[in-house]
Amino acid sequence: MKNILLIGLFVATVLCSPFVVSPYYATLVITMFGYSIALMGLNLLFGYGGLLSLGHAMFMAIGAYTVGVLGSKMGINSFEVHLLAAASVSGLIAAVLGALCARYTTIYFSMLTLAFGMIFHSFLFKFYNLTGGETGISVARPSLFGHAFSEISKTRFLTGPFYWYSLVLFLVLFALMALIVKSPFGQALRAARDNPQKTEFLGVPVLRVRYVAFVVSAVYCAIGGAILAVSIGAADPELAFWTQSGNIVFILVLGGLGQLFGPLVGSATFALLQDFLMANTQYWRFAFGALLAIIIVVAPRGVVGLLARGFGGRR
Amino acid sequence: MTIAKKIARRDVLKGMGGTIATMAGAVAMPAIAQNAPVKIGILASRAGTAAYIGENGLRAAEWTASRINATGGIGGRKVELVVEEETNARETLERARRLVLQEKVDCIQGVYSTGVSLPMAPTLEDMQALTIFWDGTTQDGVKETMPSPRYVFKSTDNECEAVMASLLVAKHLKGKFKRIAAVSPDYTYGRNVWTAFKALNKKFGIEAEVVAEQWSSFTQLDFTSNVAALKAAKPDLIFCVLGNADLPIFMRAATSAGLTDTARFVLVQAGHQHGQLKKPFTPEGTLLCYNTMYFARPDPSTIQKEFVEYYMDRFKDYPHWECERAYFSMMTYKAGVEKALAAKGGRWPGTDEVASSMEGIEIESFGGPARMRKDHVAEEVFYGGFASHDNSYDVCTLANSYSFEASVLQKPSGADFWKWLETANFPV
Amino acid sequence: MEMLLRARDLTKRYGTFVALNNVSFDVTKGEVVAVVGPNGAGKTTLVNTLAGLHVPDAGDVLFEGRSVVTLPPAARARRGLARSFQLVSVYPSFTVSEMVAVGAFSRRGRTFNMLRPASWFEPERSEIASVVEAFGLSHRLDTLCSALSQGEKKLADIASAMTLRPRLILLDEPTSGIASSDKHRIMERLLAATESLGVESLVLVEHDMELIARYATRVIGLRAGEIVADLPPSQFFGDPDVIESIVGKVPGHAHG
Amino acid sequence: MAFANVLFAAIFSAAVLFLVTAGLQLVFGVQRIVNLTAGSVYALGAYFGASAFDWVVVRGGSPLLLLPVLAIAGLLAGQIGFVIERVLRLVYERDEAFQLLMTFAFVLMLQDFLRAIWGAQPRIMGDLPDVYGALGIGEFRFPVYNAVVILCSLSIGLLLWWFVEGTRLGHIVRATAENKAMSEAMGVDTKKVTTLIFVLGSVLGTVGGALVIPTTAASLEMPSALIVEAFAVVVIGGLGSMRGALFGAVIVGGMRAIALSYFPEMEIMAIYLVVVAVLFARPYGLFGKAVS
Repeated sequence: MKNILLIGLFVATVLCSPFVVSPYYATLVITMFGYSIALMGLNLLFGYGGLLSLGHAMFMAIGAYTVGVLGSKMGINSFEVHLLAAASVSGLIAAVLGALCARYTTIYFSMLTLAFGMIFHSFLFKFYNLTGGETGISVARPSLFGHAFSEISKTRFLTGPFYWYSLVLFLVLFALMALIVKSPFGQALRAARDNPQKTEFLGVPVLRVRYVAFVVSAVYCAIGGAILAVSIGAADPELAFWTQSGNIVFILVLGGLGQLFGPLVGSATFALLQDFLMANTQYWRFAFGALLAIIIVVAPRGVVGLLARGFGGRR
Repeated sequence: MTIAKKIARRDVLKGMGGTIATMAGAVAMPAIAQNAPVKIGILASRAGTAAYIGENGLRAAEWTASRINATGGIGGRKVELVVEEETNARETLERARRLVLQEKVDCIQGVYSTGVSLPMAPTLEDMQALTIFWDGTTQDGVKETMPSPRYVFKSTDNECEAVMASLLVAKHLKGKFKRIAAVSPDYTYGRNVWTAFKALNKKFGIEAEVVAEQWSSFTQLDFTSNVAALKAAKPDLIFCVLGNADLPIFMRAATSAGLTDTARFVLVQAGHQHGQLKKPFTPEGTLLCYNTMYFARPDPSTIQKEFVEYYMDRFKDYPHWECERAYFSMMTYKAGVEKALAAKGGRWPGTDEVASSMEGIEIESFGGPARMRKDHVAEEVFYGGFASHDNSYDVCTLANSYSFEASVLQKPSGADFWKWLETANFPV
Repeated sequence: MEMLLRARDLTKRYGTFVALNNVSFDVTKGEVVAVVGPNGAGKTTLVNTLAGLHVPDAGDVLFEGRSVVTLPPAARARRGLARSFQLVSVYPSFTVSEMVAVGAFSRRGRTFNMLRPASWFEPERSEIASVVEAFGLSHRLDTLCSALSQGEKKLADIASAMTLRPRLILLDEPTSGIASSDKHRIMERLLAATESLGVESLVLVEHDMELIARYATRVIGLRAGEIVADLPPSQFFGDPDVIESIVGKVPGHAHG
Repeated sequence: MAFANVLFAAIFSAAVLFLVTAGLQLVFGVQRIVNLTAGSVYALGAYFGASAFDWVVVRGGSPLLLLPVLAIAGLLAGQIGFVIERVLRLVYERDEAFQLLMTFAFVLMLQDFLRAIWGAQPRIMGDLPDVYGALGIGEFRFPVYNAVVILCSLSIGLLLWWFVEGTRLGHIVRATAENKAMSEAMGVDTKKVTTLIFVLGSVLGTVGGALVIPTTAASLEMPSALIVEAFAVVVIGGLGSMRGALFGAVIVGGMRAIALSYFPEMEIMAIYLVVVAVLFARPYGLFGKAVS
């Protein structure tokens, strides 16, 4: 029962936010959608699959750069094409890297994904006539279902049509992830996390299950990255640096690892918290570091866990 | 607690209040009362490679604001700074949106890295936010990336330092070198600047063979291998575009290995690290480009003299040229507002009016006369010269400081950089 | 009698240590084969090799007439050759029905079905119910595995392999860690359940001689990786030389 | 003769890389924790060493005291290992990912900590490029201090090898690494051992940073940049093995020197390509043990 209440409450607040909240906070909601979608992918891999990747910011960067390259370099500006391209390019690269990484677990998996992330980061610098090098690439405003909305300003575009587009995209992907997590595949993935050997002997090809989770998480991250790129209007190599991968893991743990609402609550909490902290102290990174340490020790199930406990959920 | 922080904190609280007001959506913005402060949003980086540069810009902006307020403010209204941090493109754009939509600032000034300024410009233009970038704009390397902006004003062109370096080399070192080498971080600016240097050498009839090219990663901390490879190539002139902590590291390694005895160094971004180029590893005769402010200029303008004394006394450090950019931005805005104010007989001008009155405006900056071109590109005076050790500091200063008007070093608006290099007649 | 599992000249070495040395034996339908021997005799290595965890250095494993020695454990499990573990292994965060469901889905090749909640699959739900019922755990269907008693965990662990509809199951000390008074009860429950769920034969690694004598149809003695005896329990226990060859000197141990 | 310069430079950068990774390897070898703060701790050692030396010189100490002052400064700064381990201990029982994440939390905290105390400007020990002078024959010339760093790095390596292989405490440490439960059963206070090892790992980092600061500059990007280089060395050499750290450092140091001299264009990518190549050949690195 509590879950449905939580969902209803969230959807309501988000739906009416562009009317109530000042335009600035409305744009923050777009960033929240971008991160939530990306984090749903990461949550599948790390939360449900138990594999901590320190390179997944790479796939968000792939999403952002695909939109940038298609938009600015090839003149294609339909956002549907961008999303499709971002998802397939990211899926393709994940299909290759996944084959290498899925064999490893725990520490080696994290280190390997970090190494691949950094290879991609130096690739973005190196081939600058494609990627624009250190200045990155600009991301023009795409057309939604063929409609360019050029008559309205970018801020109104973001808080208007693009906002609804991102909300619907988020809800669709959220429903899809809710299914995946509850599906036989989701159970097999969780089983592989808890006891890989036993799961293998129950007829589940553990490596292949992890491989599929890796590819699905990369596709989600790319879509999240694409939405962020449109909101920012740019994609730069910093998106793929390893500390960014560390940050998105932090946001997920903040929200609630292995919880369906973890990504969403994490992104919202992070967006508001960062805004507040950045306005009040120049040492906001220290505050985030301390918060991450506290959350890991005190609330391993993150803010969602705290909320559940708050509403008398199981301890 | 610097002024900025106090200002930032008080504003945030009011900002919070502002949100609630807009949330209620009831209260229309009151007519701008004559005594309400002029709010200027500052975007300055505080961490990573640009932290030192952002810090300098912020200190200069604070000093300029307090100086303006001491002389009656802008059109009688006090100047108030709202400081936000420039980090990466996403976060900085969010901070800029917050300044415009929440804090309702009258003008945004700041930003150093091209990775942040170029993506932000279209959005700021779209939000009709009057913005003056300190740095990192105009061309992305060579091609125009912000054609005919209305509200965004750009800094001087990145390539001016490199063109100045080439002119100084052609003028003073022609015939003294035959084997050139390049050391630069692997990014578009570095590659363009190296190509421009070779092109200008050809233009001035300097025959020089390229013996080595090295493209380092941005955060490289160990240059012993680079120096060893360079020594093997035996260059007699090294064109160095390093600009972060890697520059002093490279110079130290070069001096220890004796490379500085056999080759002359041209430091295109010396201005970035001039406080780090200590005498023991920056030999006399090294070509240093200081960008738009050389703190030890022999006969400085009164304004620069006053600022440098304030800065060195207060922070015990040598001011970076970003201070001049911050001062220039603040004064250009002040001049623009006052010109529009006079034109409207004392009524406060709107953003459009201030923007158009700023086009073509001239002010006296640290480095001398400076102006904002009609196409929103700034023009200031650049300084460079050959290092000398006879001064009372522990860093180098210039034996004789040469200055160049930006108009000489900068391509006219709309021109193609490479064609301009060939056709322009430079004062050599 | 149709031959279900055949081990032929299985050899497994770890460096110089020979864990299995040319081990060959058949298991036909209906048999309950007990594998006995001192620690280090190679019992667990044998089970792991049959189940596919180790690839033997030589020899072959045939199941239902076809060689499976190259198949990974998951593939052998899906073909009906299941196993349980010496140490109880359950999924703490799963309920009993969720754990038992994993095998059910993998057998039907539904592991990679992502778009329908597991609880909507009707055929699997009834199958899980029947398996759990056979193991007497129906009242624990929706309890978290971590909340089960040690005995219940043991049964749930073996039950989770049952949804694979195995024809043969390799049990590695199924009653270890269980109080001796409960051993028989658990053993009976186990044999009744496997019987009712279509398991045709069992291979049992066990130390408890009483259990072997009572339930096994055949006893294989392993010593230093080699088979030293392959007799029905009555003959096996009747012959002191055989016992001595497996466990070494037996001080005055008379055994009826 | 020029080749001698390239060779010396390769050895020097290998020595520096070994100092960066030694602490990381030790902590992983014993506790199976990847300590992301290895870079931040190294930078702390560098900053602290520079300030300590300035403090000594201001009080009239002769610059020749450079090496001892830096070594002591490194030892002092390394005590931060106690603070980190004290918090890390709270998650020892948890899944490995959370221990890794906890060290990431400290990376964030240390980033602002360094900036708060030492400010944003890169810190360089300016006026003594050759306090111990330079040596060389003809073309081949090198600063003595660089040679000192190479010797220090080697001696630290030997000291570590002797400590782990030769001493009684070393046996206990290896036993704890091999099987924590069994060591506890034999009366080993594994809590103390893990604390000791973690602090020793941090001290290795800070001493390394302090020793190398005269040849480089301490800057705020040092922590995140060093982690990338350390991971390349560790992935090549094999996680957890000291020999792996040594060989990994030599390979990466050598690769960079060769790449710079003969095909500079590929310098940045060269190291990563070696990392991927090694992973194909030996998944757990040259000397890594396959993890069960």
